[in-house]
Amino acid sequence: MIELALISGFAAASVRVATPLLLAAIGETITEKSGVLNLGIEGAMLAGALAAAVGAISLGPLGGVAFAVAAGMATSAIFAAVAVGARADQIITGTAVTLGMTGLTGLGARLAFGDAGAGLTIPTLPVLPIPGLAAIPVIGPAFFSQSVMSYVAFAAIAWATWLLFRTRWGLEVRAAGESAAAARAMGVPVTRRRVVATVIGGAFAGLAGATLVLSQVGTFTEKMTAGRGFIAIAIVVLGRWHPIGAGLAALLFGAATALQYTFQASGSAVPYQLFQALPYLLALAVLAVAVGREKGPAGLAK
Amino acid sequence: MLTLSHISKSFGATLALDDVSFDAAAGEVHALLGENGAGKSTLVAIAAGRMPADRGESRVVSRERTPYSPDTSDDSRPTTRLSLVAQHFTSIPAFTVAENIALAAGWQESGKALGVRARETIARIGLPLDAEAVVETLSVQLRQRLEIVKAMASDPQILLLDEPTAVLAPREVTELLAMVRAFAARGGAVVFISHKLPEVFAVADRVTVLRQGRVTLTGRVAEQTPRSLALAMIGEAPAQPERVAVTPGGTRVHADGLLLRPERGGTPVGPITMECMAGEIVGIAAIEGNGQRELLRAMAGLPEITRVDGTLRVSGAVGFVPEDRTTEGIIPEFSLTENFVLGRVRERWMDWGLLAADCDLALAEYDVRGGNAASAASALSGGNQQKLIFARVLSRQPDVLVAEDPTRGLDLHAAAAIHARLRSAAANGAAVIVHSSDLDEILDLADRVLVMANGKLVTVPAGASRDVVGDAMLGLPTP
Amino acid sequence: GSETSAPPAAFRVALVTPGSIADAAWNAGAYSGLQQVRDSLGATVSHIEARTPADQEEALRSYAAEGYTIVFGHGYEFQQPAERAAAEFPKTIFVITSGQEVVGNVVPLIFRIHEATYLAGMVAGALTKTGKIGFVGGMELPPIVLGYEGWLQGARATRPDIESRVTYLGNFDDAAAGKEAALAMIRLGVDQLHHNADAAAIGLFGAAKEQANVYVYGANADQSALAPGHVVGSAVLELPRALLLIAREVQENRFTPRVESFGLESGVIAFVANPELQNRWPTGLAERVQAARDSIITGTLIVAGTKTP
Amino acid sequence: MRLAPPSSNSRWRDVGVTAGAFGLGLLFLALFLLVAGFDVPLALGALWRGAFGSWYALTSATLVRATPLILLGLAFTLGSRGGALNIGMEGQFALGAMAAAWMGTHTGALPGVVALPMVLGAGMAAGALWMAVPVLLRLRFGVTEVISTLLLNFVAEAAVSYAVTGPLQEPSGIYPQSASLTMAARLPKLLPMSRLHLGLLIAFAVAVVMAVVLKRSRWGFELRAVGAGPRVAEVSGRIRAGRLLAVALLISGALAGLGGAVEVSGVSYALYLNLSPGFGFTAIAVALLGRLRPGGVVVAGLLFGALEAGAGGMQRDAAIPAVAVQVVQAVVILTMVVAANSGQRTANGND
Ligand SMILES: Nc1ncnc2c1ncn2[C@@H]1O[C@H](COP(=O)(O)OP(=O)(O)OP(=O)(O)O)[C@@H](O)[C@H]1O
Ligand SMILES: Nc1ncnc2c1ncn2[C@@H]1O[C@H](COP(=O)(O)OP(=O)(O)OP(=O)(O)O)[C@@H](O)[C@H]1O
Ligand SMILES: [Mg+2]
Ligand SMILES: [Mg+2]
Repeated sequence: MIELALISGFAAASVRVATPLLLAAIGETITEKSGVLNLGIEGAMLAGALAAAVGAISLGPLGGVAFAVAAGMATSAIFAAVAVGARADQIITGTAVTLGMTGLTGLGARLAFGDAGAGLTIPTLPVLPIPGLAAIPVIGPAFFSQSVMSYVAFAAIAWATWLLFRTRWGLEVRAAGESAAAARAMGVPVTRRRVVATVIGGAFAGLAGATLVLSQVGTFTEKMTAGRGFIAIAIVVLGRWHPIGAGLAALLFGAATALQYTFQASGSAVPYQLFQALPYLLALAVLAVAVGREKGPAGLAK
Repeated sequence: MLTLSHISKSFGATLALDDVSFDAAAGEVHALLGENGAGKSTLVAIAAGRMPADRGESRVVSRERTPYSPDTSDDSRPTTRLSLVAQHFTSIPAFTVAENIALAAGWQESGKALGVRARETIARIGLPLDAEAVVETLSVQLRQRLEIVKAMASDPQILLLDEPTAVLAPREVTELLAMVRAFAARGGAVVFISHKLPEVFAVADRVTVLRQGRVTLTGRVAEQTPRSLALAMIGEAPAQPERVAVTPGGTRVHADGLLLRPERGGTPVGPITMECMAGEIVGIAAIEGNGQRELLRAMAGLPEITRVDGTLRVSGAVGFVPEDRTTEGIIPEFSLTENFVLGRVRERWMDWGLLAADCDLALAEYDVRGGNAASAASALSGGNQQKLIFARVLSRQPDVLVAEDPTRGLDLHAAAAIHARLRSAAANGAAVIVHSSDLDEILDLADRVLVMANGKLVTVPAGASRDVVGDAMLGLPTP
Repeated sequence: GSETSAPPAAFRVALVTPGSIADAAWNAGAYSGLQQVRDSLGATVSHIEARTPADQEEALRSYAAEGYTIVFGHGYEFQQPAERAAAEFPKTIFVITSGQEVVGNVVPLIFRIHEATYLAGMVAGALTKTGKIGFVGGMELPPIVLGYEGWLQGARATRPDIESRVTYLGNFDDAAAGKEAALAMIRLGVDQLHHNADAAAIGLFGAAKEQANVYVYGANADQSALAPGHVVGSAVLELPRALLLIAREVQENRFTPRVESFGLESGVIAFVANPELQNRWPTGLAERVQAARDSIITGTLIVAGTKTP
Repeated sequence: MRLAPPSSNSRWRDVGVTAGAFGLGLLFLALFLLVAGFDVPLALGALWRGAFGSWYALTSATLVRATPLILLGLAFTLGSRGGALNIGMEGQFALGAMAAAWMGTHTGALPGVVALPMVLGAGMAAGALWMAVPVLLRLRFGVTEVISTLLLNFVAEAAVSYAVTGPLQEPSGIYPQSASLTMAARLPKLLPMSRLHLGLLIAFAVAVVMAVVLKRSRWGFELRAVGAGPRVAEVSGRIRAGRLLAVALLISGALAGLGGAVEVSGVSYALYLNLSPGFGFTAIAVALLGRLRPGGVVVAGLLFGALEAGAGGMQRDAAIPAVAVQVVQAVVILTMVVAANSGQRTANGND
């Protein structure tokens, strides 16, 4: 029984850790499908996190979510203006946007909450067990007893798959990502599609930031995304540029991370740094074995 | 239906079109001829609204006489539909045929519904294609066919075809020309661009010739001769150098029971048994995807081709001219010198001054025009890029020269220059193996013709007729 | 002997922190100390954040070159850069918090935080139902390890068979990671949690808030408000007081280079119990803690880490 | 993903574009500070003083910071010219630093002429070895180096953390850092009263060598060909692109490792947890703004060194918080990249 409780707890932790990564990775999948590599999603996540905290304090948790989406979109719009509009190098632009947002959110947090930080007084999103399903052993706690943001993330997998592969808009976005010239020749407004895909990616990054604040930590702290945006980019590759793949890769990463906390806390002779490196080593192994020569959109970052 | 009046267009210093007027009427096929760079593609791009003209007016008039300006907004979308098959493919290689058609035709369907509509449309147009096939797995012919299907899918009334036959086999050309005639017969207007005069005579009602951006001739095809068109295009017909009879020397290439693993997997190519002597031009006639690529690349020693079985002996230095100059032959942003020395330098350090001087000499010798040793290769026209590749390969005096489709997309002049180079290479003692998608070129050029079909060499009797060779290429039994 | 020159016309004090001053703990405390130095002593102050050894040494040198009277290097890692810089700038006093030794004008401030965490550990050992306690550290830095060792020794003092778990996050920013680390411990039966992970530790408090019967012990500041009903007490480090003390001595020209070590006796280090939860303490615990505190202050009980410098 | 390699004959225009972009960046910076409510003249003055205001600022702040940026920028440049993106310089830097710290504490009584090459060599070897993993993954499994090198950064961070609390920890076993390098294993100072060390000249030397190799050697030419047209290089140039690129990437890793070794041997004298403030990422911007030319990388590296030194000055003398400084740097980089890009495009005359 104790074993089962441990496994259930571990499974729930895996999904919880995976949720922000998954949201960001789905957004980035849409962005990359349009041919844009946005390293600025780390910054968009941070902006979303701060906006979620500010919004939740004044308007409640749902207000926080709305603020976060808007902040993520605004951050990505800056990126899109520079990297897509002015066609500046995407890698530098993304790095700079993340750097700038790290600073801006730091400044903003001090303005909003003072030097002491926000505390844990922000209204948060509760865990919403789904009646019936939540009672299933292991699966229930993992997938049906999570915060609403996890359900949003699951739904986003289906929605993004539909959007990319079942709509005209998705077809045009994917064409823009494969070959801007060919897409243009076939009448696709490439720049517009890329900008919108990037801004949608930003909205998801904002949601990811909101998840950290509103359904995990309950407050904003500087740099609290701690590199999750970059992990999300790796997850997009691991997921072979498909929302379902991103879902699996995010779960893998979430499980590896949850595992590392469990291992560390279990106390062993193995240096804990090995556990810290575990998710990344696992990702490399999966890349080698399962992804390999899979290439992304042919026009990515061009 | 389509009227272009007094169009001028320049790119920087180049005047691509100079006061050109052109029209195509319903029910008519109007051929557009001209040398490389004459302005044909520019003209149809302007007609299709892909590019603005500097001066002049482009009008598409339907039978209801609705005025059309290419860049009008959606609400004044013309009731007359116009489709362009551009010279360079505009399909997305990673997409399926159906997705490409949907993209070009503006369809909203996806999934099963898309597959159904695509299959119906393909059937209606009458150019068979597998709707679910991913484009990058298709042969060049099928990709060209897809371009045409894409254009036809939106049920156009005006069809602009920019060199649609450049990569097709004779039988496919015939099919396409028949489709074009049928389209015109249904009341459509066609603009047809080609470098191949017989096609023009076979399909067109009227012909317009451009030369350096100006119209030098417009008239009924029936009133023209190949010579009159050539004169209008280039001022004079290119001189065909005399065939010098060469006595073949020793064996340079020897293949026996050769089995090769294809680049994309599948059943091995072969077994192939053949040889080629010094001083001889062996022509390989084949349709794209029948194993000639593997054979030629194996002879050229490219590492991606692996031998499964049999022997292949190639003696001496090999020169190789790849079929696609833009992806395998030339680095556009590199200078002519840098492109010229690719694969030539053996010294550890480069003396660029000396190399540039070598390059300049070779540019003169091989008549490469449009730039000097320091200019970027992207500044050269396709024909001149091809000449540069020949300069690189031949100035090393290879013992064996392997050339894949060396005149694809080139005009008469440029093609004649390349032919002369191939002949003189043979005359200088090289064993020359050349493949072409243009059967006439092979028949004209080669001392010996070998046909490849389904990965095997098919022997055709010496002096076989064009039709016999063409059928062999399609894998049909030879008499 | 005192080599310090007469107080210069402008009394200027600088602080170099190894991380953001919005970390609600280590760096925030020092920054607040700097502000108090400005407000109480009328000093001209300046602050810079320097994360790498290269930047840290340069920051120390730049302040010294500009003639600052005191430069606080906030962390053990400033000791060696300060020693290198001090040789060239003898007029500036380099104060290294958690430093090691006096070298010329480089003086360390040593915080015996483990004396406070010992007391926290005692309470945890007495309160745990499961016999399992946990500690989450940002990185494996000396003051953090020392704090952990005090905590463990204290817990052993009240419950010898205690089972203890440690997790290092690898950073001080990732509050979500702090929460997951805490939850993983809770799943393994831990019901008393302590930390030294600055902002990342906020996640611990969040985790405790969601679980009945899980209690947290704050670090560096009185963190009782972070999870009402779940914070038993805090091992407090009054950095402002320490900074102010040194700065005042220098201003009043009575500073002598020495190893200044702050323990429970100084008031800079303290264990502050949360009165709201004190009703849960078993009878006699408060007295035992008080007695241990007294013994530590009088020196009859010495709390030392395995790696105490 | 391939970066556009520079076209030839545009060096002076590039310099102009970069300089203009930098100026424009400063203009935007002033605007931002104004909007954020800071004292603009004071801040800009502090920026200038922090970077160039004194001999000390120039040599000890600007040039010391520029050194690793130049070395890592060159590392990125080499890979990029061959068409491979080394996003893992942060990790190679860390491994180089680790190896240098190990070697530099084990050279015993060896004199500097022997010890220094051993220290720097160890750093290069470690950087190359760390890069060997992505190279193998790419050659053997086709894994793109962009992601593998990125992931390895996190692993390297854990490795350093292990080293400084385990095998490389200083003898007392208390501090998470290595022992200090022997005096002989430290890079000599170039000037008295300054932290400027021989590493800057090493970086310059690497730039010169790289410029010559790229331009004049067959290997450099082949590498550029692989970067500009991998298929052309293989088919028409008979170049074994995979092998050539593997070598280039290993050298790139070695240079990033050298950056780490130089930082340990010239500045920190020991291995620490936070040795790099993100040099590996800033250097990408340095390399790209230097238009992937060794000379350009040197200039861009110096500009970025000055920007970071000046940022310190703004915190110190104008009380601009570190978070605002990050915004400032982002604004400058974004302006530069937009300006450099549009400058490049107008010069090329298309769109
Ligand atoms: N995007 C472009 N930018 C600048 N110049 C261009 C561009 N595209 C084409 N050109 C110019 O077009 C000329 C050649 O174009 P193209 O490759 O179509 O040759 P062509 O006219 O078809 O002749 P050829 O038969 O020899 O292929 C070159 O001189 C080149 O400078
Ligand atoms: N995008 C461009 N930029 C600059 N010059 C161009 C561009 N496109 C075409 N040109 C120039 O315009 C002229 C006409 O080119 P165009 O492509 O229309 O020739 P074409 O008749 O179609 O040749 P081909 O038979 O080779 O297809 C060429 O000389 C070419 O140099
Ligand atoms: Mg054309
Ligand atoms: Mg052409």
